[in-house]
Amino acid sequence: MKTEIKDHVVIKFAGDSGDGMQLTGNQFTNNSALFGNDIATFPDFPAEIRAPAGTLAGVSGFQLHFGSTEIDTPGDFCDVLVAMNVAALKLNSRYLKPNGLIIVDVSGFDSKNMKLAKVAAEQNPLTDGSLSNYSLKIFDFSKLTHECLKESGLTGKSIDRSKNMFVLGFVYWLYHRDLTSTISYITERFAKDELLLNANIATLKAGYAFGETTESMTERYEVAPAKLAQGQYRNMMGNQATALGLVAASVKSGLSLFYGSYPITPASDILHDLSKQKHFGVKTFQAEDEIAAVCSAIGASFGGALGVTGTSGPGLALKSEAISLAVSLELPLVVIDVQRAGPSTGMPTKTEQSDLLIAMYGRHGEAPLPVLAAKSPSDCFDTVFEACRIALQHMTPVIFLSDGYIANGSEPWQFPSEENLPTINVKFAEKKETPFYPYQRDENLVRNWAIPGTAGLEHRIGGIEKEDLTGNISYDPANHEKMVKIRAAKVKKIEEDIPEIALEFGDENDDILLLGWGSSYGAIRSAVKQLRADGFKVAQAHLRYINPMPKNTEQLLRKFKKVIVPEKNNGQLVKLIREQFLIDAISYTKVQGLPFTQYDIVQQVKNLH
Amino acid sequence: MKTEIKDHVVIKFAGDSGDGMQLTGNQFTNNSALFGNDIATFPDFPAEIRAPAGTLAGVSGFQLHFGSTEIDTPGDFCDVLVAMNVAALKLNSRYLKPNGLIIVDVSGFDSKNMKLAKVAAEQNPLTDGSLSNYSLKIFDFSKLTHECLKESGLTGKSIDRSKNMFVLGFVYWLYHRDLTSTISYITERFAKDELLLNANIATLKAGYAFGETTESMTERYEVAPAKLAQGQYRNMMGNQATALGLVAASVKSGLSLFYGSYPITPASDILHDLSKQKHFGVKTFQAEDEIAAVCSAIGASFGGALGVTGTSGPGLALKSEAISLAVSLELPLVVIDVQRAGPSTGMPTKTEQSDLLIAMYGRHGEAPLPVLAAKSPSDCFDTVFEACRIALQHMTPVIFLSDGYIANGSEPWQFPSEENLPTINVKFAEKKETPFYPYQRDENLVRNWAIPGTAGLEHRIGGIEKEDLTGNISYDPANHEKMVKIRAAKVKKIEEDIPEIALEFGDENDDILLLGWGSSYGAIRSAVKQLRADGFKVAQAHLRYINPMPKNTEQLLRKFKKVIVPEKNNGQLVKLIREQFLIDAISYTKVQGLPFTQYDIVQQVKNLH
Amino acid sequence: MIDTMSYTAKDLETDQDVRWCPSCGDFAILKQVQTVIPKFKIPRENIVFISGIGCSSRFPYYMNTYGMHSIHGRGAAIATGLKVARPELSVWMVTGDGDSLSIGGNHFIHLLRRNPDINVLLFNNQIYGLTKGQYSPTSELHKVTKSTPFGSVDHPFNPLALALGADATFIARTMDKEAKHLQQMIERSHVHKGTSMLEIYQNCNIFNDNAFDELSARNTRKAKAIFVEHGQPLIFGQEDELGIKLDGHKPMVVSLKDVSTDDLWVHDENDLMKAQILVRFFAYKPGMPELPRVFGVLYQEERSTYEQDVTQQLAEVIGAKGKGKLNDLLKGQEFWTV
Amino acid sequence: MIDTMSYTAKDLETDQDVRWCPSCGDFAILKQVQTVIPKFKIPRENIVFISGIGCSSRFPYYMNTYGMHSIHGRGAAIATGLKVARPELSVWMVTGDGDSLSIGGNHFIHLLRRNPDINVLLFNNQIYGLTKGQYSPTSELHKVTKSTPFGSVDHPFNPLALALGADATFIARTMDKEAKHLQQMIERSHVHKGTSMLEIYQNCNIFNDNAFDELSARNTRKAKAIFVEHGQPLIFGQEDELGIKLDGHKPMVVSLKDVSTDDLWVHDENDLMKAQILVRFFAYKPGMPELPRVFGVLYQEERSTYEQDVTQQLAEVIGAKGKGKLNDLLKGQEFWTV
Ligand SMILES: Cc1ncc(C[n+]2csc(CCOP(=O)(O)OP(=O)(O)O)c2C)c(N)n1
Ligand SMILES: Cc1ncc(C[n+]2csc(CCOP(=O)(O)OP(=O)(O)O)c2C)c(N)n1
Ligand code: SF4
Ligand code: SF4
Ligand SMILES: [Mg+2]
Ligand SMILES: [Mg+2]
Repeated sequence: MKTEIKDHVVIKFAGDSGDGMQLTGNQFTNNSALFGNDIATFPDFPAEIRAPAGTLAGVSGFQLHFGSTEIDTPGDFCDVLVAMNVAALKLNSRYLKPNGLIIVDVSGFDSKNMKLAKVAAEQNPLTDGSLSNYSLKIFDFSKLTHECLKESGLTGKSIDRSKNMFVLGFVYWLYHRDLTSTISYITERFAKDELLLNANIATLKAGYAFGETTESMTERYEVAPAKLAQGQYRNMMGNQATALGLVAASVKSGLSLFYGSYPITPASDILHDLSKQKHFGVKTFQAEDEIAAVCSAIGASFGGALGVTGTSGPGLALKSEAISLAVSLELPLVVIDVQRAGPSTGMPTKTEQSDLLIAMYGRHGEAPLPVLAAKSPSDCFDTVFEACRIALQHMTPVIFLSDGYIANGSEPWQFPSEENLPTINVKFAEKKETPFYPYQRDENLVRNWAIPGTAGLEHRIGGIEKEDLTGNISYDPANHEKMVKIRAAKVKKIEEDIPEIALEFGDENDDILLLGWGSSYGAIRSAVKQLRADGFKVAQAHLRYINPMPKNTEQLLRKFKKVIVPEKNNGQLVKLIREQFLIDAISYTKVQGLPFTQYDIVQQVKNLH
Repeated sequence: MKTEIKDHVVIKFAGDSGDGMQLTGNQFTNNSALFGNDIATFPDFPAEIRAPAGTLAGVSGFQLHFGSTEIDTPGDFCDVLVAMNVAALKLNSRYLKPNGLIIVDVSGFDSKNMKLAKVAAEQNPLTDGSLSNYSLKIFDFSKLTHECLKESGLTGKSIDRSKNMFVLGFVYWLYHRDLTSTISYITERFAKDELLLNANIATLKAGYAFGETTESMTERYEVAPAKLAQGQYRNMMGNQATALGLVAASVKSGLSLFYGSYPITPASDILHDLSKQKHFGVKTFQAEDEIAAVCSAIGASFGGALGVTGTSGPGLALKSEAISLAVSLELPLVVIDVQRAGPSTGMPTKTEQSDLLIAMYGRHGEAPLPVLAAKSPSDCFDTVFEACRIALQHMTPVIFLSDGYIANGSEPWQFPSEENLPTINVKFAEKKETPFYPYQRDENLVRNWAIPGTAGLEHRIGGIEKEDLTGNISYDPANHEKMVKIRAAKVKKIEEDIPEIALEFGDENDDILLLGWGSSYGAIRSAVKQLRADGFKVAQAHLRYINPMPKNTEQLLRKFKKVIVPEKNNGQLVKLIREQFLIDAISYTKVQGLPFTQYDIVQQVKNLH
Repeated sequence: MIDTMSYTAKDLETDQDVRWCPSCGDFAILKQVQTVIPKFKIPRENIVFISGIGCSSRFPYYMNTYGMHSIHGRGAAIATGLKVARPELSVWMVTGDGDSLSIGGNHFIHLLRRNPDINVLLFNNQIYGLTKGQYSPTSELHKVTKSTPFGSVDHPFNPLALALGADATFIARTMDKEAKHLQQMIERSHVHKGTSMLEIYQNCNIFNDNAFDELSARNTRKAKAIFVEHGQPLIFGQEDELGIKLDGHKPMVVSLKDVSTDDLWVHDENDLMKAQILVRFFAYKPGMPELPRVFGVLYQEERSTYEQDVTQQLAEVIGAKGKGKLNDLLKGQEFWTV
Repeated sequence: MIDTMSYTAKDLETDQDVRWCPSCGDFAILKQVQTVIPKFKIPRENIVFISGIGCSSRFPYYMNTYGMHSIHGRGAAIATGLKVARPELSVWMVTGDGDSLSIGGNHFIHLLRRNPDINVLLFNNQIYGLTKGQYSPTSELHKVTKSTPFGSVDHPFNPLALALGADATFIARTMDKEAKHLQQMIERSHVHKGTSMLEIYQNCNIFNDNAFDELSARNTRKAKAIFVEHGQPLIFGQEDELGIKLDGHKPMVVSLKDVSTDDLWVHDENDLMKAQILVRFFAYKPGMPELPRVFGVLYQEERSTYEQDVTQQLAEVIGAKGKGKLNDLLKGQEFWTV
């Protein structure tokens, strides 16, 4: 059989929520990562816990882009679609490349499934010719799995649940893959149930073997390992990286980590991950609500811990008042917002970047604070680590923005070692001969951090305006103005402590700058690559530090004829750019609860010409 | 005795919180108003309920500017300072005009008071010559009052409490005033206590008589009535006007008013005032917190009432999440924010305009809503009425911004009659033959308002993204984008329904435009008058509608070489102007918890030259 | 108007697909609510269901009445505003153990003390369903969940004890699996004037399956659960062989072989002191005998409703002052003419 | 360290002017707290006072210890975070009836159920002091205040009943005017391991003067108030002539002429059922005899504290897994080398 070598492939596993497509996708992802491909993933699951089987609402998908080249996004269109039922096919066929490969499980196309997916009998896509532009491969994975497991001793229902392993084995065959990583996974997962363990391994192998024997397939593929920088890698999801980054900041600052949080999609996994890290001294506190969550973190911070709280949009709104307190107290605090589509409850499982302005301005009074945003799953690690550093070294609450897309997406991560991570120097105030002033400041306008338990430094702080130096309550007009200016200047001064912004791509002779922030990084990057290949003079810059922005931001922006700001919102960063620099930046937005595609951005730039 | 005619006079009554200076000031204000002067007042009381008597923190002041000319502000500097103790004098003498008149009660300058005010014995201002540039009149009001009331049967403490009536009587004499208004006030107030009634009237008259007989005074003054437009007037404070405006909107829309609120300075008086209006069918609900307050109003609104909630900064922050719900539901709701100095608890009794950006952007997701701000105490009536109209006719939450300065300040108000107020047309959806869609829209993109109790229109709404028309839950990407754009367009379209912005002063040939919003109106106005008199080509424009801004705003702004935006914050409206119009507007700020003075602004403009 | 009062369970269904997991206890509750409400003869358009956020809070979308699916924890406050504004409506609040006892705890206790005539259906599955399985304030101690891999250390609320502590005027408990009893309790909630707090044990078969099994399983239910009725003695046990007696203020389990039914604790819904003991059957405190979980109306008290008092106060003021005239208000007491 | 443990009341004063109204009950409480704390021999630097917002919440500024004057209603949540992060600190929370029972109600009940070792001093003046006199959730029905010119229609909370409903492990009541008793109760709060909920009746002489007069006035106090002590019979009356007896689960007032002290209700702090009755002496419900208001420790229970359990769980996990190594965590289980 012929084997075609491909640079990169986009594959989407789609089926009913009960079909185990997330697991299948994750296994293929890990396998590809271990194999050495560069990857990017995009899991896309229904809002419902268990949406009715077979319906459109119940479709769960997992898209993976893997390659021997650099991979920036999960891919706009798929090379391969695995569709376990008619609903999955109906929803996803539009994202297939021309001549793409469709692998379907025909057992998901019976009349019951057709009805559930609201497809009329005469419009069965497998037979109505509508898929003639694709390469359609139809198998009865259900029957094949049952055959394989008929002696297994499992119930019919359990056997059905192994079907995804058959499919996975088959796709492994298709890409010449080794089964080891998945076999170890199964072995660990079902350590306590030998029946299931054996059944799953058997099915996986049967799927692979079926590939060897089936005659419907005429081609296999190979995607070579990517030329990644030398080092050790692992596959990393955004929320996972965020949790790791916090633990790392705790270790490198020598402070114990306190994480106060109230569950909310898509931020809950950070709480889940951290609650496993008790052997790092991590204290997780599932609060009664978001207000208690942030307040508990402020309390911990007052006590000298690294106080962190995490949530999504609705929770950030609720925390506003307390964050304003932290601004006034000048205590370190990291507030994580894993953004989702709003307003209000919005679309909790869908991604968006629409909390930038509330992060900037969503507090009463003059309450400025630093805002940072991560650009990719693994970048969550570095960015949240940096957020902790800034919070601790500048005695300020910091908002760290992630979003549903990178929170659940994954990519290979060249992880650092403890030794290579910078130390976060934190010094608590100590008793000296001179009188102690809690609001005495250093050259960065950073005040003293004195923690309970330190004899001689007893003091009181609070949310009423305080006298400079002493922290005592003060209603003096001049003092208030001074304090407002100091708090603003303190945040502004952080620009001295962060790197300048540099072009990610292109140079200053280009015409157009695409300026992004947060998770649109990958899509912009891939679009810029394509545009440049197509002869457009387009460069890319990306903001991790949104407040304050790097010192040279204006200077860089002014080099370009046009600045385009793509955002998954209705235009938010663009407001900051326009206001701060009076640059007529152009907003390009997408507000669909979906990440940008490369195509989206390429088209937008081309339309400008 | 000589009587000098004055155009306008600034008088400040200052004393210990226990000295009744607010009452004295209010009485003089009402008297002046009834007399026909134009007026502006600025009460300034301590943060503490009862700050320790005699201390600087305990000083309570009431400043009144009254005149036969147009009065825009309570005045930068005083012509007359009445100081009941040394602390009051110490804090206020700096605000006196050169040669100003100081009237002191010497009983407040004994050694005890000197100590409490932290004034060394040798620095007694009455004797150390430091007041030589002023006209200093020293009386023992305490002794005089005691003499007057020695037979009254009152205790010494009660007699002390009448001292302010003596002073008031004396000042009435000084300005040739009639005692009637205060005598009626006393008669009503002490209707149930004849002893006090008689004592207070006696003291008031004694104070007046003392003026006639004392030889220390060589001059009296007269300030003629102002040439106000014909009509009926009353003295009006901002919070009071807000409450009235809400009742008026309720009457003129035919909807019953529901006011859900949680007490907070300086907004509580709106709750207090409304709770007296039960005979207008007004339901006030003192909620357990601000979240319950706004949510109860949303519930009432869903039921077809005019749902309103009021608070100050910390409460607005807490309401963010629920306001975002109201945006998503597209229900009418008026949110009142009487701003105070922040961040956090800040300075609750001090004024500020620093909640503009949280009003604009303080919600997660894309959640635009109209924002209006009142410019003066009586303008609170018109502006909150307008906020109700927009909320009801455009099915949207509206934020109405007032602040501590105008909330407690007062001015004469030419009040309208019910007949002259516009009707607010509200039509609830009715059962028709066609299917009912809660999110069907009219040409202004305004949806149907169908209220429970209407047979045949049963429907469900919620905070999850909804399908256009039906309001059913929808996760469809294109629908989400559509809804986000519709909600934004709906708010933007309100610009068709509001007046254009016009110059308050000056014309388009001037060089500089002072663009204000909210309560800085009066100070800017008076500054522009002076600047123009001094030959500067300065005009004034003022924004009541901040979101959306009047359609012609940019056009107007572009007419001027320079646009200066004075704000009592660290620069907020200026951000919107810069961002929306890319106009290099100059920010002029004051963040002292105090209103602008005319001088502040005049200087700022002169410094530009 | 008459016709809007005669409708069937079917008429209360909406065109929306019900999006709970197959076999979720929520289905049973929805069904009983739809079955029993038509009996009350309330015009359908006067019924409003308000909820917060959670699996349970999806409820309004499936009821063909007026409804609002609001935000997490705030249903009580929204319902209160609605009821005060429109006292004639029949207002129902659907909530979960997280929605009402975690984030919504404050509104919940204030709702109960104020006592507007709102019927609260609290679906207690002792877990956060919608966010996929974290422990809730009613989860048992040491529970292993996504957010407590080593077991929770939070002492759980006893929801009915909390409600009683907040001076609730009606507290009752039932279960998703007890169709008849559920119907009765819904009806009692409706009939009670004031806030009716009905706790419904609800099985979340995905994240907390079988949490209430021993209370419903054939072979344990009669020993573990006791169904109380006003005026009836407290009898339970697989063979109805056990009773509960009050020894002073202490409840004790007795065998009906030894003790006559006449000497048993007779349930008195209106006895607050007894109700305070009944709610504590829950806790199995050390030193207390093992007592069955109580189902039924544990306590009920007559107290004027919040909206009644509000409405009456308005009427009184109007009675005293006359209906407000806007012109008088605008003019105020001290005005002058130029 | 020793010297930071021997300090006097004077050493606990700060250089800030105390800004309460002259004669406010808060002064007395401040004084007793400053008087009694030095006796505990806690290093001064280990003491932290956390408050919300309200007149009472100014308290930390007057205590020369660590302190935070936070935001309205959130003291409980901040204190919980602090105590979990730093279990060795002595954490005190000062709050008002509005701060803890209105806006802070949710944190308050969750604090009590979780039971960290925090001492709550709830200054109950039955009014909002700082915002100048609106009714609070403990104000009596029909109260005329700034926000209720025609009288309030809100049924008030019974704070100790609410606390008990939230499974508090320590509830006690005292009064600003009872210096000795106040001291004792502060000491008991300190000694109790777990959340100590001490309700202190506090006179707001500006906005709610004399609210507790009959409980402290010479000629009524002994008839209206009863001071309970563990193991002692419930005796009260101007001449100590009355007692309280339990008739089954019902309390009744008896004359000591008729009934021997031996037959009286003997106070048992650890009896939850009795405590549930005691907290209801408050309500003077129709059908209940008029009973005196109870002062003292009404209930106390041993339950492990939240921070203990958190700390222990950490220790157990470390015991089982060893202390975490960052490099292992960074590397994870599945990694590869390029
Ligand atoms: C402000 C806010 N915080 C958190 C969430 C996430 N959230 C949604 S439902 C829920 C809890 C659900 O538990 P419960 O109320 O018991 O309802 P169930 O799903 O079990 O029926 C949470 C934490 C949210 N939607 N909004
Ligand atoms: C978020 C917020 N809402 C409202 C307020 C206004 N406020 C300050 S203290 C207070 C209530 C005070 O009453 P209480 O807690 O009983 O304390 P007291 O003054 O009586 O001691 C209120 C409503 C505030 N500061 N913050
Ligand atoms: S997660 Fe649990 S509660 Fe939610 S729908 Fe599924 S079974 Fe029901
Ligand atoms: S207002 Fe009341 S509680 Fe507040 S300080 Fe004054 S007397 Fe005390
Ligand atoms: Mg639940
Ligand atoms: Mg109070």
